[in-house]
Amino acid sequence: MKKNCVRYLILIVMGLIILAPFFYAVIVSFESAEDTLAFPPVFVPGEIYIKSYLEAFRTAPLVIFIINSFVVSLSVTVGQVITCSLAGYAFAFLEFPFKKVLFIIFLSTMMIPAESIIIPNYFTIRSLGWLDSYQGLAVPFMASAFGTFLLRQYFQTLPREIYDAARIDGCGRLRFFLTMVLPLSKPAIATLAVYAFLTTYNQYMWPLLITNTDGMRTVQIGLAMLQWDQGISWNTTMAGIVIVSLPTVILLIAGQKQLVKGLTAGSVKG
Amino acid sequence: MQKKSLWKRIAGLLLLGVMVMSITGCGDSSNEAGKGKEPTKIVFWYAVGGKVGEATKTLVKEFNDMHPDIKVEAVFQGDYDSAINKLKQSIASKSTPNVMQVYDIGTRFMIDSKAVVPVQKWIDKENFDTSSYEKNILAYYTVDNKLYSMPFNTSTPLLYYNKDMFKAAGLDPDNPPKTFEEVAADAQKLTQRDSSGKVTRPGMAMAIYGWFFEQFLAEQNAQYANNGNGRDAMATAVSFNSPQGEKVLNWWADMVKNGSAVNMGRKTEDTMKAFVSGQTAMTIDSTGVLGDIMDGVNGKFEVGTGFMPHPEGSANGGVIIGGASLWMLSGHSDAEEKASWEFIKFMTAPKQQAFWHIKTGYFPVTTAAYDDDELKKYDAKYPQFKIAIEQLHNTPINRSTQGGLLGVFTQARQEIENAIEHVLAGQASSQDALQKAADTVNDAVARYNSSVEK
Amino acid sequence: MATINFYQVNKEFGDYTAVAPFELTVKTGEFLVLVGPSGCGKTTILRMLAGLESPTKGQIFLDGDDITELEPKNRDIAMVFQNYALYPHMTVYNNMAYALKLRKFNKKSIADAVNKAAAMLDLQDLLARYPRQLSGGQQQRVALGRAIVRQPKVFLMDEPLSNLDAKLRVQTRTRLIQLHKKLKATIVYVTHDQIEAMTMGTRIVLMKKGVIQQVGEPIELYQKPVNRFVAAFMGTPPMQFLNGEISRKGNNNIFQNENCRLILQGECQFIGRACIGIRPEDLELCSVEQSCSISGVITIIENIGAESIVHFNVGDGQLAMKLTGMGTVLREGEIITVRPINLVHVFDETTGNSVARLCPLCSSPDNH
Amino acid sequence: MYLIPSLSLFIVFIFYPLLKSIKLSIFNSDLVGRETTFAGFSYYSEMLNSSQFLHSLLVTLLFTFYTVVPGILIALFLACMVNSELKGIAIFRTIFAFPLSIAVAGASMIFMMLFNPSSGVFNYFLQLIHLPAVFWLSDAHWALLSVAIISIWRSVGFNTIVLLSGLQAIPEQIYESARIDGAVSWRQFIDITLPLLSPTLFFVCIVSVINALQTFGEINILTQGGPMEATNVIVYSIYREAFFNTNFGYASAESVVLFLLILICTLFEFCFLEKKVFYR
Repeated sequence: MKKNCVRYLILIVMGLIILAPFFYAVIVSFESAEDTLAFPPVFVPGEIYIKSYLEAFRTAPLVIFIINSFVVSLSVTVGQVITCSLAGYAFAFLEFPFKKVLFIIFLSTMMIPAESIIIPNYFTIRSLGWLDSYQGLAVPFMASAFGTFLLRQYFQTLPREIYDAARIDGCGRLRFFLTMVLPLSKPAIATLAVYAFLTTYNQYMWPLLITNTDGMRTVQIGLAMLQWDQGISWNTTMAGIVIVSLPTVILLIAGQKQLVKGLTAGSVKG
Repeated sequence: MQKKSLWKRIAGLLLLGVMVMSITGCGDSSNEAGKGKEPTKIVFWYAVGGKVGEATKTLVKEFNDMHPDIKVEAVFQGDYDSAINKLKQSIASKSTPNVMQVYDIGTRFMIDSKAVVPVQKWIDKENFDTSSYEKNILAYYTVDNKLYSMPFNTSTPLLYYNKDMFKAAGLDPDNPPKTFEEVAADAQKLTQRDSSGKVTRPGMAMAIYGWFFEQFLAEQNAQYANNGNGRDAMATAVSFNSPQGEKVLNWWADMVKNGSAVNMGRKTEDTMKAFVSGQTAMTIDSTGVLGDIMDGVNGKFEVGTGFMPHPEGSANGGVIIGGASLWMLSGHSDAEEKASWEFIKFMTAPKQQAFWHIKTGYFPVTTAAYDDDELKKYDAKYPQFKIAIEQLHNTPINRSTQGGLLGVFTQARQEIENAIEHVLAGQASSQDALQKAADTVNDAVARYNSSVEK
Repeated sequence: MATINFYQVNKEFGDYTAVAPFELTVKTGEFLVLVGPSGCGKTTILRMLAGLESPTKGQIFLDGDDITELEPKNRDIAMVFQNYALYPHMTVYNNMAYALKLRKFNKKSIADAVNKAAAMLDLQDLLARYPRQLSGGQQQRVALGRAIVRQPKVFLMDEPLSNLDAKLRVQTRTRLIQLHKKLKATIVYVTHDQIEAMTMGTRIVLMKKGVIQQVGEPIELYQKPVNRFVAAFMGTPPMQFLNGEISRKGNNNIFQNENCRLILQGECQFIGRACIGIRPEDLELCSVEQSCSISGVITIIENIGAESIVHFNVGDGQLAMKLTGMGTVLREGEIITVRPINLVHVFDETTGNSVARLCPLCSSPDNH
Repeated sequence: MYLIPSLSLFIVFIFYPLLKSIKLSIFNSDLVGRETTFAGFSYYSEMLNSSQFLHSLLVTLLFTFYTVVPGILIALFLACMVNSELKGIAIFRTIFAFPLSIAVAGASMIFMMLFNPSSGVFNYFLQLIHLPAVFWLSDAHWALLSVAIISIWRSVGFNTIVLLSGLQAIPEQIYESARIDGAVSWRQFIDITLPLLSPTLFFVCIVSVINALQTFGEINILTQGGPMEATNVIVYSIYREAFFNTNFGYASAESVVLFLLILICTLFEFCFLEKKVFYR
């Protein structure tokens, strides 16, 4: 029992350390400009000051941005689930020439710095006429080496015999994929989905580059707009961060269990 | 058989996906439909967010309301750097905006990009009277006797000081230091130390900002680059590695060394916060943040402003204006160009500039704005701003105060900041650091010039 | 009707030969057991038959049709896997119905087939459950049921009992034998357990390192092993061997080494270094040394109730003897004297091939 | 066939641009990045001879070291802590995963506030324990570490989740058998947990290294490579050369080198570490 107490204590302390920055951001977002500049820092705002939130919403059309971010992130998530599960399936179950080479090529895409290919990509998107559109924001990210890798690892843990059994039962490859692999891999797919969503939601450079109107902008650019105001006080910026982070925080809390399960199941033998 | 039906289902799904995408994707284009007496649509890229962005949007809206035949679509493009990068992409893909806000040091690049229409073209065409515009401000954006872009948001640096602390230190709160030497002496007096001699409150906090260095050069009537600061001909080398440049760095480093000034890094926000929260007595910052500082201080102490200091004995110097101007991009129809010009005129007209000044703290670019009643009220409220105007008007127009033109100014500024950091950290002498920076920048200048000539 | 012919089938993985070229015919209604130690290639044969692997060379015929390149689903076979390979996300019912669904059977006939199979396997109460809610034995039955529902020409079973506990294994063995009788189906069954092979198989294929050693009815393999490997593999406790020399003396054959000398009756062409094999049940105690007796030091006595197995050393060789009845007066460390009865198998020491099956001849008068 | 969607996307949006980068790196370019004249390998030789590039390389490696090692150690510790069936443990798992949900920009701005030299919380705490204030981002000795702190904070969530999943995959019986064999808890950790966790650790290692080598957001927002180039990692240098210094060829050459660097690191990890990884 004493051991548990110690463990709880450590957990609580570590938890607080990890949460502290964001908690503080929440506090500051409710402080008046004066409080945010005070030294020593104010940890309990004298009064709840919500003007920063109004200001944040006024400075950037955050609601539109959030909707955009959701549309884009969801499309990317769905796209990645489709492409990655297909590719992962091929790498895990099928035999074809150059499989190993192709797999290494897939993995190597993880290593290409995004900044170094952003300009050619911009031209590709422009020549497709996809500037300032959801397609332009989403399509380039619909394939992911990480996702493919993750799903392949998971698929490999599915008992090989199931594949054999299904083939004998008369199941084609595609049908096996749809009726067996996908339902059996829900945790891993959920993991990929959460991960894909979070990363897309947090993109900055790309949306900035290819969008031209507020109607297409995503939340991270909203943050950049708010950053201008930090000149004198933190509260508006922090309010913006809190608003923008809210959807992902909720998603994480909802998806965390799946996330652990998905990654865990990936290494436990079915 | 079975396989086929499955395929059909998949194809159906995919089709559905595409449809959903195209529907959502096209959602916004619907309001563009319907031709006929459509207003001329022009695109305006701006690069200021927050409160300044708000004011910009308000002005654009006002313009659209007043000009039913023109529709300006204002698009925020991130900060100045992001915006100019975006412009580079759009030039290469021939999808430039009609009007764009570009920062001061992007001037050379804009000209060299060959993608702009000098506003001079329309000034000449309409015989537009620019006499009411601030001479010093126009001077910056005038290259080869052509006004390339219309100044829009303009600022200069100021010395901000805490009058209460001045009083407490036995200094005259109405007589801020004017020279490097005075600043150093006053900073020393304003610095508080604890019993062990550790500094608890430095007298001065100055961000490592290349712009300040440029100002200090201009204050000494020294040029940043050769060929008349790059204004007589394309600059082929920088000239900031001069005795004047060293003087600036030495003065700065000495103060940091003896503890009377603090190095808080490159961000002016940090020094401003230190000043506002009473952790330093003096700072240098843009006129553009005067409003913010007054709001932040909120009467806790009295804020004083003073001219940018200069070394004793230097003459004929002054401040260089900073900020951004409005550029017209080429490759658009005459109607659009005309509309753009109307928009630019509107944005820099006295009434709008007065509003702009009140909302943002930037200078009105036109002296006519000072007749505005609202502005008068505002300046009465913030007498500190008068100093800024005085400083501007006291500045003689010469090659030094016009500011340097350099295609690689961003890089140069960064190299300077790097050099300052080295000197303040005591890792290099002023001379060596500046020389090294100059060498790097000169290489870049050579490369830039060669890529422009082609 | 389901006859399977393997024609010159072999399988290589890279330069490793999993199955050497072989020919084999599986007759209709046969319960053919492929048996052998792990890595002998038996599973590979099964998988080739199922279509999960394709042979490197050769052809496989089912009822005269070449099915070598056919997709598994088109072969009309069903397979039961070692770990059952149940679909974890489907109920028992759906597991069993799946193959029929894919074959577009109507709902009613699927339900009929599943219920019939479920009844046969006592699975009626479990149809709505998921595999994870079942015990190992139940899962095994579901796997069987899944195969039965299909009414395939051939059942393939890959060590289906090896994940069950001993008791259940015996029960299921019986069940399988009954099923085979009831369904009159052709079954190809892979196991490494010779008891399963002996008890269930109508014919046995014994393999070693990708090569078929012997094909025949269980009793044939037991009584007439073609080589030392087969002899040692079939039967528990296994046959034991002594090395020595075979010579001829009159009509009799003499087997001799430093520790014993046996006179053996019967025809034997072989002379020279040999190895004799005696099954533990073909030895009996004898009180005195006789012309055909063998003596050795008891090392271990395994007492399993109804019988006990006595292991003893003869020089550097080892023999075992089965004694019926409870307990024994023998003690470990004692010297034991035994004599062979019934059969003594003689193998060429170098090739290991069977060269003769001889009867021991005992000269002693107290021979009963 | 199943690879077509992924592969086509990769080709269009990754390989084609990569080739383009390589092409750019051997051409001179104009102000807006269009290739003009052939430059051969001059950019490469210029780069390899430049002390600034070598400095960047060093900074990048240092930064990778600063973030990967503590990041994984902390995550390992946290994962061990939450790998139990204690009541309410799910809450802690969520808490530890929390930083995953904060965007780079958001996290950087929050830390910018915490690091603030005059009113920042960190310096306040230092003052409370009577330590001198630190100029987290403007002192060349601290800046890289400060940025690393944010990176660690941001990556710890993901690493913890992944490691936790690895820990949960280790069968309880193995621990029981180790206990019977007389292994005390830290011995168990060294002898059982680490080897059995090695595939997961390996994965985390690779992903962390790749991420560390590509860190950009924090640096762009907080330090812009300064002070005194102390945080000028290669990715940032690429960005600066390409977007500010209109030196596309040089930037492309740098990104090709970075790509090779990551490739080598990964291959190295694959070849060298994988041998030591215990696979079930």
